[in-house]
Amino acid sequence: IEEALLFEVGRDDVTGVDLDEPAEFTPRLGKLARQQPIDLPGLSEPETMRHYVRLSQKNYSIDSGLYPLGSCTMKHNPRLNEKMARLPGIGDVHPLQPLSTVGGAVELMAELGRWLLEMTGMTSVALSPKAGAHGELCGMMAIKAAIAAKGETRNIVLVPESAHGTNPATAALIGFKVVTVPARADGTVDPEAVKALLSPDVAAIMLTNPNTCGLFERDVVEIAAAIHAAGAYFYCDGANFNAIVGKAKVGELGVDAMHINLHKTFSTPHGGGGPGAGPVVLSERLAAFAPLPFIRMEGNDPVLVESEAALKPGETPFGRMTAFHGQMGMFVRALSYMLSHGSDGLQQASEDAVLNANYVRAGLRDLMSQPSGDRTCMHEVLFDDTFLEGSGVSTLDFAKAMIDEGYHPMTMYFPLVVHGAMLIEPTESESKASLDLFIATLRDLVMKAKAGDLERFEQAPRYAPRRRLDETRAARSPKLKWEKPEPWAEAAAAE
Amino acid sequence: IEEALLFEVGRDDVTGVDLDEPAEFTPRLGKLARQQPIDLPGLSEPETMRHYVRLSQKNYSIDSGLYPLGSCTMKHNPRLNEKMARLPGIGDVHPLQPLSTVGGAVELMAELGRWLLEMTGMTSVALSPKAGAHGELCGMMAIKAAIAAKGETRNIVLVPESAHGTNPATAALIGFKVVTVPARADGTVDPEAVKALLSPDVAAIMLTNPNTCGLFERDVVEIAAAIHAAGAYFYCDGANFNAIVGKAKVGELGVDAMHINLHKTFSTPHGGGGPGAGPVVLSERLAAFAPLPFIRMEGNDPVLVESEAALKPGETPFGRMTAFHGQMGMFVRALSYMLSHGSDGLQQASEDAVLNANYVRAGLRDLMSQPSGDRTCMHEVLFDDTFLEGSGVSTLDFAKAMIDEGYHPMTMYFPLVVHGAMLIEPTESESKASLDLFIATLRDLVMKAKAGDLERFEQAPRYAPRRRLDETRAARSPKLKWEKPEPWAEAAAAE
Amino acid sequence: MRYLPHSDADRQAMLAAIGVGSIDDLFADIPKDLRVHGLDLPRAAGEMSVERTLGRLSARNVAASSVPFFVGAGAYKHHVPATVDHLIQRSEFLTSYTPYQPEITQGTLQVLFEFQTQIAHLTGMEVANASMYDGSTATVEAVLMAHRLTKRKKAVLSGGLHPQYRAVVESLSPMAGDTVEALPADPDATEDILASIDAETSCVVVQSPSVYGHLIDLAPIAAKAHEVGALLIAVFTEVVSLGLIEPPGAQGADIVVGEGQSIGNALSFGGPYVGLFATRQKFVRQMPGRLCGETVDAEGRRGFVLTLSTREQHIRRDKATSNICTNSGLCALAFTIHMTLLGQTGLARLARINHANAVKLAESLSALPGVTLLNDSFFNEFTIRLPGNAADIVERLVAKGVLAGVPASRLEPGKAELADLLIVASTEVNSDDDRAAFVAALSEVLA
Amino acid sequence: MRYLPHSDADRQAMLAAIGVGSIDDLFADIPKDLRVHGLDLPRAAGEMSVERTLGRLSARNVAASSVPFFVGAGAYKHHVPATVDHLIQRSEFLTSYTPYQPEITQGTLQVLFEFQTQIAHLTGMEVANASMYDGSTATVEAVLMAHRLTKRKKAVLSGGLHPQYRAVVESLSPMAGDTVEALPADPDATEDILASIDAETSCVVVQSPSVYGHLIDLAPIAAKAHEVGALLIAVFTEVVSLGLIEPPGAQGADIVVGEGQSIGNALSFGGPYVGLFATRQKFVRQMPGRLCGETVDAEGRRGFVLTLSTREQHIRRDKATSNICTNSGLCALAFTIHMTLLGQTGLARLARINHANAVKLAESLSALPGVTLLNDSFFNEFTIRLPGNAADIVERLVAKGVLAGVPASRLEPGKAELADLLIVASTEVNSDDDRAAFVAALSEVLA
Repeated sequence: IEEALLFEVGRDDVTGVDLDEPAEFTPRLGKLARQQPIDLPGLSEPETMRHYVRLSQKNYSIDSGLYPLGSCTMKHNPRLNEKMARLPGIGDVHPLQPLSTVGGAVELMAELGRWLLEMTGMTSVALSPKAGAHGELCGMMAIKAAIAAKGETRNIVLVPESAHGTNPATAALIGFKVVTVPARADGTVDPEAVKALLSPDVAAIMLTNPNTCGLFERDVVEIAAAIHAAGAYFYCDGANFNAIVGKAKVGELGVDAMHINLHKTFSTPHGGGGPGAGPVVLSERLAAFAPLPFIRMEGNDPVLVESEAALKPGETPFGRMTAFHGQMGMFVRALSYMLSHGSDGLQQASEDAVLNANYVRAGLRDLMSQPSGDRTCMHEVLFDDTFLEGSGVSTLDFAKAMIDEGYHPMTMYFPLVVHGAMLIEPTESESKASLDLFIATLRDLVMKAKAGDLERFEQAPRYAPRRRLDETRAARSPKLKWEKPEPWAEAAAAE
Repeated sequence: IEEALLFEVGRDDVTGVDLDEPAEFTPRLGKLARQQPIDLPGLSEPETMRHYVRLSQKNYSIDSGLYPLGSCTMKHNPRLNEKMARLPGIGDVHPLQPLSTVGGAVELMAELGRWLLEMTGMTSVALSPKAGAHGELCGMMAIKAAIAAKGETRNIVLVPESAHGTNPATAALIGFKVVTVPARADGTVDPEAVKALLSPDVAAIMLTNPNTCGLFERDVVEIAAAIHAAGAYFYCDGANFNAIVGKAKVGELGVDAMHINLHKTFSTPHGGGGPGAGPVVLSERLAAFAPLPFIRMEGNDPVLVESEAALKPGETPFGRMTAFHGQMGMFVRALSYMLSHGSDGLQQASEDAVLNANYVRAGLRDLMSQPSGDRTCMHEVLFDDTFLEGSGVSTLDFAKAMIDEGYHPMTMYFPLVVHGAMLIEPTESESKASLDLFIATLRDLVMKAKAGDLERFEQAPRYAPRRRLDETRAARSPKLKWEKPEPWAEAAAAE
Repeated sequence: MRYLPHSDADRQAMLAAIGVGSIDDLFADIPKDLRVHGLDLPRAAGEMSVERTLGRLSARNVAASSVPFFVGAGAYKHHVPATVDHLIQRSEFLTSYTPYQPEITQGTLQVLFEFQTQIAHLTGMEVANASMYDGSTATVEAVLMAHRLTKRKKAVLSGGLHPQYRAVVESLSPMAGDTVEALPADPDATEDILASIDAETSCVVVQSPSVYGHLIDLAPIAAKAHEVGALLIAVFTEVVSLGLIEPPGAQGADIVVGEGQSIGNALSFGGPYVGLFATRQKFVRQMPGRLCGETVDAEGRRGFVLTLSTREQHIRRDKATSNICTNSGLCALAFTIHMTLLGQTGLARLARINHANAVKLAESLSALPGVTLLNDSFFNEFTIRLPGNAADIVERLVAKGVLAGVPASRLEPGKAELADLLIVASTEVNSDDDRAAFVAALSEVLA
Repeated sequence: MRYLPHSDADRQAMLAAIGVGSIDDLFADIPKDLRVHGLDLPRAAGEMSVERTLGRLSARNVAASSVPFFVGAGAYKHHVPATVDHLIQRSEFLTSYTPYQPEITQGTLQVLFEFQTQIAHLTGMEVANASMYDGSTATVEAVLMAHRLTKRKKAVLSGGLHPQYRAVVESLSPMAGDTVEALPADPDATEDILASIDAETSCVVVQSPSVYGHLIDLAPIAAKAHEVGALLIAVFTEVVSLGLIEPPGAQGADIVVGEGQSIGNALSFGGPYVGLFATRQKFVRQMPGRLCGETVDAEGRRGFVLTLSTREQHIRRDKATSNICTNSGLCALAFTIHMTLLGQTGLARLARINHANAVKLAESLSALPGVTLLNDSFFNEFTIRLPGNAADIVERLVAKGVLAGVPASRLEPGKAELADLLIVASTEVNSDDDRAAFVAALSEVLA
């Protein structure tokens, strides 16, 4: 069933909000009163409801099926957290209310910080970054500020081949030069390769651990030591933190800064692409550079420090990442998730996530190919397209065929170090029954691919709201908003 | 995508609710402590969420499409009403809390009653009936009590052919003998036919107005007068009250009792089959017999009268319909709906409902057949199957074919007085664009039927979660609960 | 008006298509002198305004969650997981119609099938229906069903039956031509109901736990009833009790009815709730209410339909087993989801917590001077005798911020022998602090 | 643990299938001495317990709806229809992933396309992206974009720009090697920004309404900027203002950024909000953030995809236009739904109500002795000079149950000349009673 654009069905004089016109008054708009028409049609409430319900029905979601998205961690989103975010004293509080009226909000931020620091073994936390990439930026800005504070001019950041794209983008954004660290055959980083690149110009390394191949970097301590010995900093991409919560503390691995994707590790909902939240934990070496605002503990009392005027000696924030205090709505969801799990549940969640990934690996290892051989993985398992060789089926085809089986595709062609990569992260939310069905489905697909049932793959998806979309056309002549059809087009359409 | 029964995927030792075991204590269960296993498997929260989300996706709903259900009135359900029903002082209040702690709840009931009485022009209201049929029962019990109070023994209830099945069922339930009033050609009731059946044994007539053919009973006043002259009472089935709110008051038409389906007229959600709420308004002749509990106004103060001990002279309730005070959760939704509409909006809603039905009639009158000719209808339009004659397509086939076009079928084979009846009520919630699409779809189907495209109809639905289901099999050997498969069946299934 | 989609231009175009000049032409059948022009009611209001009006009413009530809360007697304050309330608000459940078109309502139907299975297992019965309005109306329907099955007309009601349930039976059953023998209120659980069962008796209606909280051994009553050809109708108002006490089915009940509000549903000042109704397979065709059954579709796939509708009013009209049309579908859904989350492990634990909390509270309260516990056995509710009028004491406890329970006189007004009795419930929502607050407040009031 | 599906039996079976003896074997890659055994944090808690903990924190804050509320300065208390919050909680929106697989995410994608169209129309610009984190980060991204477009490195910031927005630009932009010239705070709207625009200038950043509420005529600034080859970046923090004032696009802005929280989104103590970002067609390939575009599928049906991703980090890595990965999808959805409900008719009316309420309040407040209104023009927010320290007075008004506004010193601490300024906002949620309470309370405090 097709659903028109709201601009095609809305009418200029319809509104789904009843408001009384204000009594007569003298406007104070000067000469800037609007002259242009707004040109936004409205829908009544029932039309609005149906329009967006029907649109929603064209979406896949975690509540309706498994998302085997390596590195993206689509886990269960408890509705308790939604309820908590809507408590009047949480959702209905203004960031600039007098501080005397928001004691609970500040305490909540302090409590979230306490949990994050205990889980990571770090010294301080910057809560305000709005998303993972924003957290990366925050961490790298802290590093840049720390280097400047020492009077140094280091300008090189080492980034492994397997890194997320945000890592080099972030480094480049604030003027660092990105140098790539080659990967070992299994996708992990060789400390010798790092050491070979170290120089007095190296500011930092940005490393993901567990890495994007689903492996824990066994040599992380050695790498950290080498980085520190060279006077540089160790930035850890925390996208995969969810595999090791309660199992290892990054502070003890030598990390200086790491962002934490609250939507990955602590299950704030993805919402079709955000909002996220990316608090950054900092080691003692960087703690003083945490941006405004931050929470200072004075005895047991948390104090929200909003401005430079309120700083104490030794507090040298590099500035501010955003207006206000960060994603409170996400903080409360994450804290609700943490409180629910507790120390025991958080550890169990990490264990179940790793268990599930390995169970998928065990269920598919005889049919699919693993780039680094059949070894234990962390919370995600990586396959390459060797097993499709000669079948005429590409990784993309294979993934799209999953849609017809009722599954969202896994992460494809990432990490870049692996040919035709397929990265699967089931998360701890999936039951054994769910994984058994998933494995059976993938086994069936693999056999169909090997048997040369090309149509099933090249034509996929066939049972989705849309077949494959023409992305080239979209990019070549971008149509980024609805345009009223020209009269002739209307006429043609009417025929 | 298939969804297993929870009993097939649940496990005995899994629970989705975290509770701490109580500390040691001495039970006080005597010898009645449970010996039997409960035998109910559990699911974790993510499994539960997905199970019910996926089940929901097999349902049609008003939020996803039009329900042309004559006499059943599926209109927009505002989410404001859901929010109001969950206010802590509404949803989280116990029916037996001290009355000093529920002043707002009692005021809410009084306010709802005030609106209902003003809209109907009646004298008193019994709020407690739990659904429309329960309201009918309440009204008829009031009539029976009134007759008994007069020392009479009238035992006949007149019911027109076109009536809802609940009418005769209700009358029979409390010992009345049902006598059918034949319909005129257009489905309306002939006052002469009523008069011919009147006798000292007649207790009441049960009449639906507007009737189930979508027509306003033009002679209602004459019928009422004849009934009253015979010493009997006029029960009006209020299922179609939504057509005349703000246009006519049933009290002025001579009605003595009428239930109001809050879920039809005032949009409390159907919820897949309930809960409903069926307050009954009563004329002065029946007012004193309203059951407990009821609201007595003492000046401006509403008082909840719960028991016979609290009665004042002249209050002669016939008893009690239910424990507690009725469907407060529905009262608040209905009142929220009424307040939102106001007197002007309620009248406009009736007008738009009637406008929409006539618009559908106008759009289909040349292709489909109306049993009483092409005349103005109220809020629903009735077709018969004459137009399908010779096509080999039945009303049922036609309705099932609508499913494949993305629509819920209309009401079929009701009222019984019309052959192959199709009763369409679009409600005021549908936009012109929605109706245009609906009309176009039906026109297309009619033409396909007339063209003899039998497969499209006999095989319908083809694009639903299920094809037609074997209802005979279900009724012949009822399987009303899940049974664990026998070992041999399990073995067979495993093969 | 935000709920009405038409612009004025739309309306004009539609009138033109219909071929009438004005909207009034469509209402021509209503006699002119009876047409209403304007109601004496306020005009349309926006969301903010409605929220203020209803928010003001809400604020005049004391919410159960806001105070130490011990009110029960047929409705219970329990904690409902957020998942439940979220799921029942999904459009596809909330705004769906009765599943008469099974092809596009398999969601609702499968839920009902799961619900029926859960109720059958919980009660220890063979079949359950797809829900009733509530426990009290389910009870009177059970009585009428027993009359149909036994072709007798006398119901015997225990004095432990909730007085408002009794009133419902006493209101309807006699109008249907039947006799009701209701035993006197039985706060001490000492009645001899066996003596009232005779060859005229169609059914015996016994509540356990009784309205005063006593657990009643149903087996001897069932035995006596069966001996004379009568049926035992077992009633419960607290479904959580079934997690810890022997189910009525195992004690010989023929029909089991009860209130399901405790699982999944809000207090909501008395409704909507969800009536539970279970019986033996052989009685199924005399059962009231909707039933969902398993079958197959044209392709042989498992599917569900409403079935045995030849019992129902829309087919049988005046020969139907009941006039019931709607059920409590959405409340049943809430029940099913909450029960699925609990599972037997969670339900048993929940029941143990309830029982433990009630035991602790009963011990503390009955230790107060002048306070006597009437119950030997109970689940999460019990009755105490206070040294004074219970209603007055409850009111004084309100002033201290404690909602202490239901005075027996609220349910049985005008009976002096019950005036000093208080029915007290304690569930998992009561903390140690709540109980301490209650004991302290009562102690002060009685001082 | 309710969120973890496995029973212990499941875990054992899975370990056996994997072929390892224990879960620890799967963590063998973590060096033994670095493995953690237990965190110093509380153990798992049930829903009731979590609700109590967070409910206690919530209760320590004053909710905006619970008092007369006039706090703005970048975030605004508006009424959000219940439909909006319901819809964004639908599983298919809330728990859906970024729409990288367009075949099964057309819902999200069409919403983004509608959102982009709405923002373009509202701002009077040609194209808009699919949202940014918030208004402040959108502003710094606009500055960086201007630098890329002009190949210049100096940004000029108006003294009317929200000080925290300014701080965000001042933090990031210099690290990227650029220069920021920020004019002094401009509470009277008297600054001569034209004088600061020169041939080095990459962009001028002007907020209207300014943080002090003044409406700024952008046309002359645009003219001067364009004359020297610089770009005008127009900023707003109150999107509702666009219902009543001339859009920046019509005044010559090259990039328009702003905060969209007011429509559809809660205050939530500062986040998550939704950044709006619009520009001219010719600049689109230097735009940051996600873009949704229309295309067709293999059967020729209209469909939507994320497009121009060659700008983005996951393709371009260190050559990307921005490091942004997520956007504010769900907040954008809320915005789109609320705006759809409003339509231009509703938005214009909402804006008029806001303006009318602010005008009435400004008139009443400035009539108090010693209180001066600084604004000639304003929308729903203005600045008053008080006869005393504004922060102190606000605190005394808190004691009287009124949240009166934002002292300028909260945003610009340590500047004596701003110490007695108060920024006051009034929206549709303020009733006549609210305003009267504010005026009365202030009058008492000043007496």
